Amino acid sequence: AELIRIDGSSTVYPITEAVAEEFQIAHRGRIRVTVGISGTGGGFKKFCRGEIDIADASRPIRPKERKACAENGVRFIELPVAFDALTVVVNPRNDWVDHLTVEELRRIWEPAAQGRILRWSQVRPGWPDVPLRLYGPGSDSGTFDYFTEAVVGEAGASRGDYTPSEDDNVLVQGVAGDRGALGYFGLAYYEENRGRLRAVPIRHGDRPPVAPSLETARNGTYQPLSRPMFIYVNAEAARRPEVRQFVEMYLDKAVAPQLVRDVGYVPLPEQAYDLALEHFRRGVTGTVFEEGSHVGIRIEELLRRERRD
Amino acid sequence: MNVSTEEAALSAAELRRREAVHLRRAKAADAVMRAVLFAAAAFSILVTLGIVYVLVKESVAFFRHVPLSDFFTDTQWTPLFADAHYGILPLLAGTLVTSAVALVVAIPGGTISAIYLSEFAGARVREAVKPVLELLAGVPTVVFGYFALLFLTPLLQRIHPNLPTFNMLSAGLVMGIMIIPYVASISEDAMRAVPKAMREGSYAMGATRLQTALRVVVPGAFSGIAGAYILGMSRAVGETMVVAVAAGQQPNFTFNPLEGAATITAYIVQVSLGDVPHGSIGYQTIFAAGLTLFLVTLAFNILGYMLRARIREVY
Amino acid sequence: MSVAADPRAIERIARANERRDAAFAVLGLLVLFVALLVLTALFVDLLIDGWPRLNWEFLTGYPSRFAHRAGILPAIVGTFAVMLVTAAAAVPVGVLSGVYLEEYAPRNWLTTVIEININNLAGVPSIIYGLLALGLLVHQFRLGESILAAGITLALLILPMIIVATREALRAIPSAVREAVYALGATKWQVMWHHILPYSTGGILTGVIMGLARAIGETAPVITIGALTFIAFLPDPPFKAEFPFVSFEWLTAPFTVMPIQMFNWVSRPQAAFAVNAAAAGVVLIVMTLAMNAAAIVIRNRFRRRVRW
Amino acid sequence: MEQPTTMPALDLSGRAPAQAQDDAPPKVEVRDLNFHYGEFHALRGVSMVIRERRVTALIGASGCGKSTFLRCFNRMHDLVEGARYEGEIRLFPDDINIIDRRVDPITVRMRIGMVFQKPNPFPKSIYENVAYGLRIRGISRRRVLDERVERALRQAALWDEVKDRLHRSAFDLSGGQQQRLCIARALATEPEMLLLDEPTSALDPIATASIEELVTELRERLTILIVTHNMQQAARVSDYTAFMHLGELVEFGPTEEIFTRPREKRTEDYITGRFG
Amino acid sequence: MEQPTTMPALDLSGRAPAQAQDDAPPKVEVRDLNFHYGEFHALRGVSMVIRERRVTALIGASGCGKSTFLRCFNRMHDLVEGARYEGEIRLFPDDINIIDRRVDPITVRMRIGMVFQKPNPFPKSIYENVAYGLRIRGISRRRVLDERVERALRQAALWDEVKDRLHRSAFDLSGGQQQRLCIARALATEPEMLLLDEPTSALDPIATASIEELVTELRERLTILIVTHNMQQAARVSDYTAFMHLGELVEFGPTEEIFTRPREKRTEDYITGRFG
Ligand SMILES: Nc1ncnc2c1ncn2[C@@H]1O[C@H](COP(=O)(O)OP(=O)(O)OP(=O)(O)O)[C@@H](O)[C@H]1O
Ligand SMILES: Nc1ncnc2c1ncn2[C@@H]1O[C@H](COP(=O)(O)OP(=O)(O)OP(=O)(O)O)[C@@H](O)[C@H]1O
Ligand SMILES: [Mg+2]
Ligand SMILES: [Mg+2]
Ligand SMILES: O=P([O-])([O-])[O-]
Repeated sequence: AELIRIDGSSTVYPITEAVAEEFQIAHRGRIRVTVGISGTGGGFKKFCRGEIDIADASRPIRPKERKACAENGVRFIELPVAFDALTVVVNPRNDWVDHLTVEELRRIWEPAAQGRILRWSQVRPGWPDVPLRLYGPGSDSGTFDYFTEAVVGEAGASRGDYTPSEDDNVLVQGVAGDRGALGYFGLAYYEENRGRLRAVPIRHGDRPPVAPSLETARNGTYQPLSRPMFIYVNAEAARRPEVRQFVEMYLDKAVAPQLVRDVGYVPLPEQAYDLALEHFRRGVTGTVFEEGSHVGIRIEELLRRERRD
Repeated sequence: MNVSTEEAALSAAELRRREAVHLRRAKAADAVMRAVLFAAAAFSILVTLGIVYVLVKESVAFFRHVPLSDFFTDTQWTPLFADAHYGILPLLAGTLVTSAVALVVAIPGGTISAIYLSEFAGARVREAVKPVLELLAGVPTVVFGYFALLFLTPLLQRIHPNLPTFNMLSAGLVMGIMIIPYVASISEDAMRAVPKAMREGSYAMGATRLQTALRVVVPGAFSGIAGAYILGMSRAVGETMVVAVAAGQQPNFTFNPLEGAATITAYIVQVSLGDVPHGSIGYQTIFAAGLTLFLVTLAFNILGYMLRARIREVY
Repeated sequence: MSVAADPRAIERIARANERRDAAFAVLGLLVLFVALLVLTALFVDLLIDGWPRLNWEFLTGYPSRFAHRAGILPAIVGTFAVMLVTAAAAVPVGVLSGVYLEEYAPRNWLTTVIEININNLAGVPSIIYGLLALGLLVHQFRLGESILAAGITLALLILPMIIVATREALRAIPSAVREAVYALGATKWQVMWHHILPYSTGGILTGVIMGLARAIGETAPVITIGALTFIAFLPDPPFKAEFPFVSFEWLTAPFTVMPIQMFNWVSRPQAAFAVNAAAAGVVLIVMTLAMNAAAIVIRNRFRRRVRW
Repeated sequence: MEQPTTMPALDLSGRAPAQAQDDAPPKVEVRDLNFHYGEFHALRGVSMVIRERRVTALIGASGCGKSTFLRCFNRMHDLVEGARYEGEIRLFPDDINIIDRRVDPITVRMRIGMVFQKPNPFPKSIYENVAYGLRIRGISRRRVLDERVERALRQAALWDEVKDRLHRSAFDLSGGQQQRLCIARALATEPEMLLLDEPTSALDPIATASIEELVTELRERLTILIVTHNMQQAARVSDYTAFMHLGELVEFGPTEEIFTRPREKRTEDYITGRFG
Repeated sequence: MEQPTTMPALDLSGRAPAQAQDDAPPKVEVRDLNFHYGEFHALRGVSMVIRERRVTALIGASGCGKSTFLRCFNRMHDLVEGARYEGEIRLFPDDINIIDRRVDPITVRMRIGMVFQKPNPFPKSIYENVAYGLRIRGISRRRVLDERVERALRQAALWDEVKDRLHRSAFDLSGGQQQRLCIARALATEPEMLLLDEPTSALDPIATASIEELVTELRERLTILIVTHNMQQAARVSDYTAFMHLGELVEFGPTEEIFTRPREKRTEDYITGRFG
């Protein structure tokens, strides 16, 4: 039987798993799909060595990774597949936080805060003198990269004295049991644990604070923490009929939005699916992401940008 | 003596000849097996060399960046973050505290269980309980981790309301219970191997089961029991999933079991669950941490070996 | 006669000793009870949580985005396949090493170093075996993320346990038996093969079982070599209808195992997957139970055959 | 080479034979004792009286139940699954039935010492082996222990050989030395009665002689029940002899009578079978 | 009770004493044998000749090195760390030095059988215990095995007791039965020479007598070296006797001479020390 190999982000994994499930049902097991979880970076490493056909990614490919791909002659098609809203949460017994500004988040999480910002009273005058304990994803995840870039301004720039975990349910548990806690992770984990956590509305610039939700993520008002997620398809593999069929299903606007919603993420606007499918059919390779910040870009805009290998 | 027909058919010379052929074959088999056995034993040395090679190779690169003095004196461990510190002490402290809590549970618990099973319980109870205990050893450690986090910690929080969600006490206790079967099962095997005649000697003196167990059986089985303890210790020091889930993963230089802290293993698994680019300093840290862990367990074992040699001498 | 003369004094001492004896019996029961209680609590907790999913569809199903549809067949098959490789690799090497070290190796500083080394190897955290496997097996030897690589990794992990258990079992055999065999003119290997190994099979099996029981629930090293999680098919069967009837393709097949599947479900946001994780935990424990039961039957048979 | 066909008759002169009408009070009275190992009926209706401060020897062919009988006296069979006692073994002066379930075996064993057929020292030092019984009786004063250990070792004719290595392992001793150590161990607690199960079968003649001498000496203070298959030993050291066969007590009486004018044919066959 | 002070003199009549000038060829010649357990010098310059088809007895106090000496003959000490041989033990007719490193201990052990002080049966069936030596010599035909097992068990005077339970565990036998089983096991392979280390110390007199008879019988076919501390046994069964003391061979000669007119004071002391 033919085999499609997919690996990469744990965040994107549930979507790919859902598509793979439907795909195998549709093909009655004649085509085999394997999906691994190596993290976005790990996925790209294998992808650029040509070991897998598709890489799941919760952030865009990096210049270094592009270089690795180029060295091995791997060309790729970059396709956005869904949105996620990074959610900042506190304990329900926390009665003083009404919202947080991006600036306050930066003061909490920036490297300079390490060992210094240890109490809520240091974040905003008037807040109680309660110890501030932080929970977040480990430094190797796409989520971490995106959050630090959006909040601190540089991917990976974070303080180190918090509880990092690759298992977000562990973070949920930590925040739920600690009155002074603050944490961040994907929206789905908040949605499933509404009773035990409180999501903090985020104020970006002068706009009023926005609470995370499927709606605010899709309509682009939840900024700067809503992020796109991608799959990267090996251009060579895309010629194989089974890979082609698989990706087409992934971008089928009749199927995909429901699958994405099933697993707790935000589907793209319909128009975006069409655009993406068109790119794929035309075999447009390369990324639209140059160096610098990509925070807060609308998806349609992304899809129209110039691409580079 | 009547010589049978069967035997007569085989002349003495023929028998001797057959024996000689057979002996030659047996010796050849012996020589071959000696080589095979040596190869097998050498293989386990190869494994160690492999581990040392992998660990040292990356650690050397690590220590080119990070001076040894920082590694052993800095009290912060944040190698993957912007303000990078490379002090192993917080991880080491976390490892030692969780292990100590675990051993405080596992060594008495395991020894008492073993003594009970081998000297007190009837054969039927022993045959029923031992497999169940061994089963405890087969439960995936992830399960124990969530058990500590979701069951034991809330329980402890009722007694001690200020206990944080992630704390070393809860992780250590569960780890201890998890290790009991290892200690108990191996110790019990060792105790069972003590000859019955020795027990009889003790009982005939009017000793009770407890006295026989403590004064004759345990000393007689000491090398096996010490082996069980060392295995238990190594398990405690090397246990990964329980501490990763329940003890918290924030490096925290403390010896207070009521606080949360990361252990060396928790750090390694946390990093390898994510993905660190090959060749980066972050990648090297897990090997440097791994090497430290390796050396800690090595130190325990050498200590245990010396202890055993010393105690044997007393007899 | 001083102390022991008076039967009443003796009785007093005996009573006091026996009180301690009884107190210890209570303590022993208590400790066992607590350990068993924890196991029971754990198991019952899992059982209650996982009960809704414990049905035939779950056992024979494939992964799915819908928790109520997801099954663990590939994980069960993967676990069996990996255990097969693990046992096939670890048992012979472990037992033979144990025999060499206990019965053949000369007692000198080198053996002392080796002994400490083996004990130490038994204590090397599983995650480090994962790193070893990643560095050597997956990359250097190019085994990839296969059943073979995982099986060998776990084999390395339990190898020292088997060696240590083998040595303990051999040590328990009275030297009088060895002498008796040697005196009849047996070669060393005949002594081992006809006597020492058969008589120590029970002890060796205990070690093997404990090792496999540990390997079956091991998560960390399999994660580091990158076991896949979505596998909606089974590896090729080892037997075929056409020549040469056996196939080793399954060794290189992608796979998943129970603890990985569990871990994957546990870290899902949806609570329904936690039910699946619990159900998988129950299946895993039952599998271990069955393994233990089978092994205990074998072990007891050996013990009954060999008495001292 | 022909088998010697005659052997000197046993010399029973020089002994102080127990009178047919012995004035020693009974120490133990065995009444219709039956013993089973599971299905196997190992002792069949044994009855006899063991007199205080006398040496009683048990003789009989291998497998006849001598060891089994001896082990009833300190309830050693309690440790064997499926062992079953019936009947009475009354211990005087307090007149308790040793094998009664309600009687505490620990107390019985503290009062009645035992030395086994095969030497079974503990994996401890020579000193600690001998001190063991004292320690479990709660004696831990160094001076007392030292003194009692020395005395016991001297009594067991082992002191001179081991006094310089008291703290070395007991396993370093030869088989004979180990057995004497076990005897010393039993003597250290000064029991009322001593059970000896072929205690000299691993000893050379000199050690045997000194043990026999010791038995004779101990006879002044305690009651001894000794299993032996050395007829001469039985003749030399015992006041009474019991001859067992296939689990039954065939004949029991003063040693002199048993050896010179046995009443039972089987006894005579056994004794003379050895020598003629 | 007084210790018996006189014992009958040994009766050496009815024996076929080996002549002072024995015409039997030497089977083994021991030349200046020294043996060390690590630091401990256990055998000191022992020299003697063991003649073919004769029974040679080793006597001496416990711990004097009898077992150690015996074990040199089949290189049993090879299994002990730190054991060191010096000197020669020449085995005839082929005149090889048994303790030469270049001589294969396996071959030596196949030719020279041994029975140990403590019975050490294998945890196998009675049948398999006896058949084992044959099996490792490549004999596996059922008929041959059956016959040889039976013969060996008969020779060891055990056949009647075990013939109905040949396939039951050897551990179900009593101590004495176990020892006889070990003798049968050694006999089954029909060795040229047999080493017996106090083979009867766990046996009752009847079994002992039958073993002694067997030794006398075997003497017609093979050479026997027997350790015993039963002087009468030595007198009854042996042609030559060696008396050892503290690792040295004090005196060696025809049994009759050793027992009736020992040349050495120490020998006399030892022998008479036993009897008066
Ligand atoms: N644990 C046991 N289970 C079953 N049968 C046993 C057990 N121990 C001994 N026997 C049997 O009981 C009988 C008596 O054994 P016992 O050891 O008392 O004999 P003994 O007279 O002391 O012989 P020996 O002189 O050889 O020591 C023997 O037939 C023996 O096989
Ligand atoms: N493995 C050993 N290591 C060190 N010393 C030993 C060892 N085996 C025996 N010895 C010592 O060697 C000496 C001779 O022992 P051996 O067993 O030959 O005595 P024996 O004459 O057979 O005594 P017995 O009649 O008690 O069996 C003894 O002093 C003993 O303590
Ligand atoms: Mg007996
Ligand atoms: Mg000896
Ligand atoms: O697995 P990640 O999406 O966090 O890289």
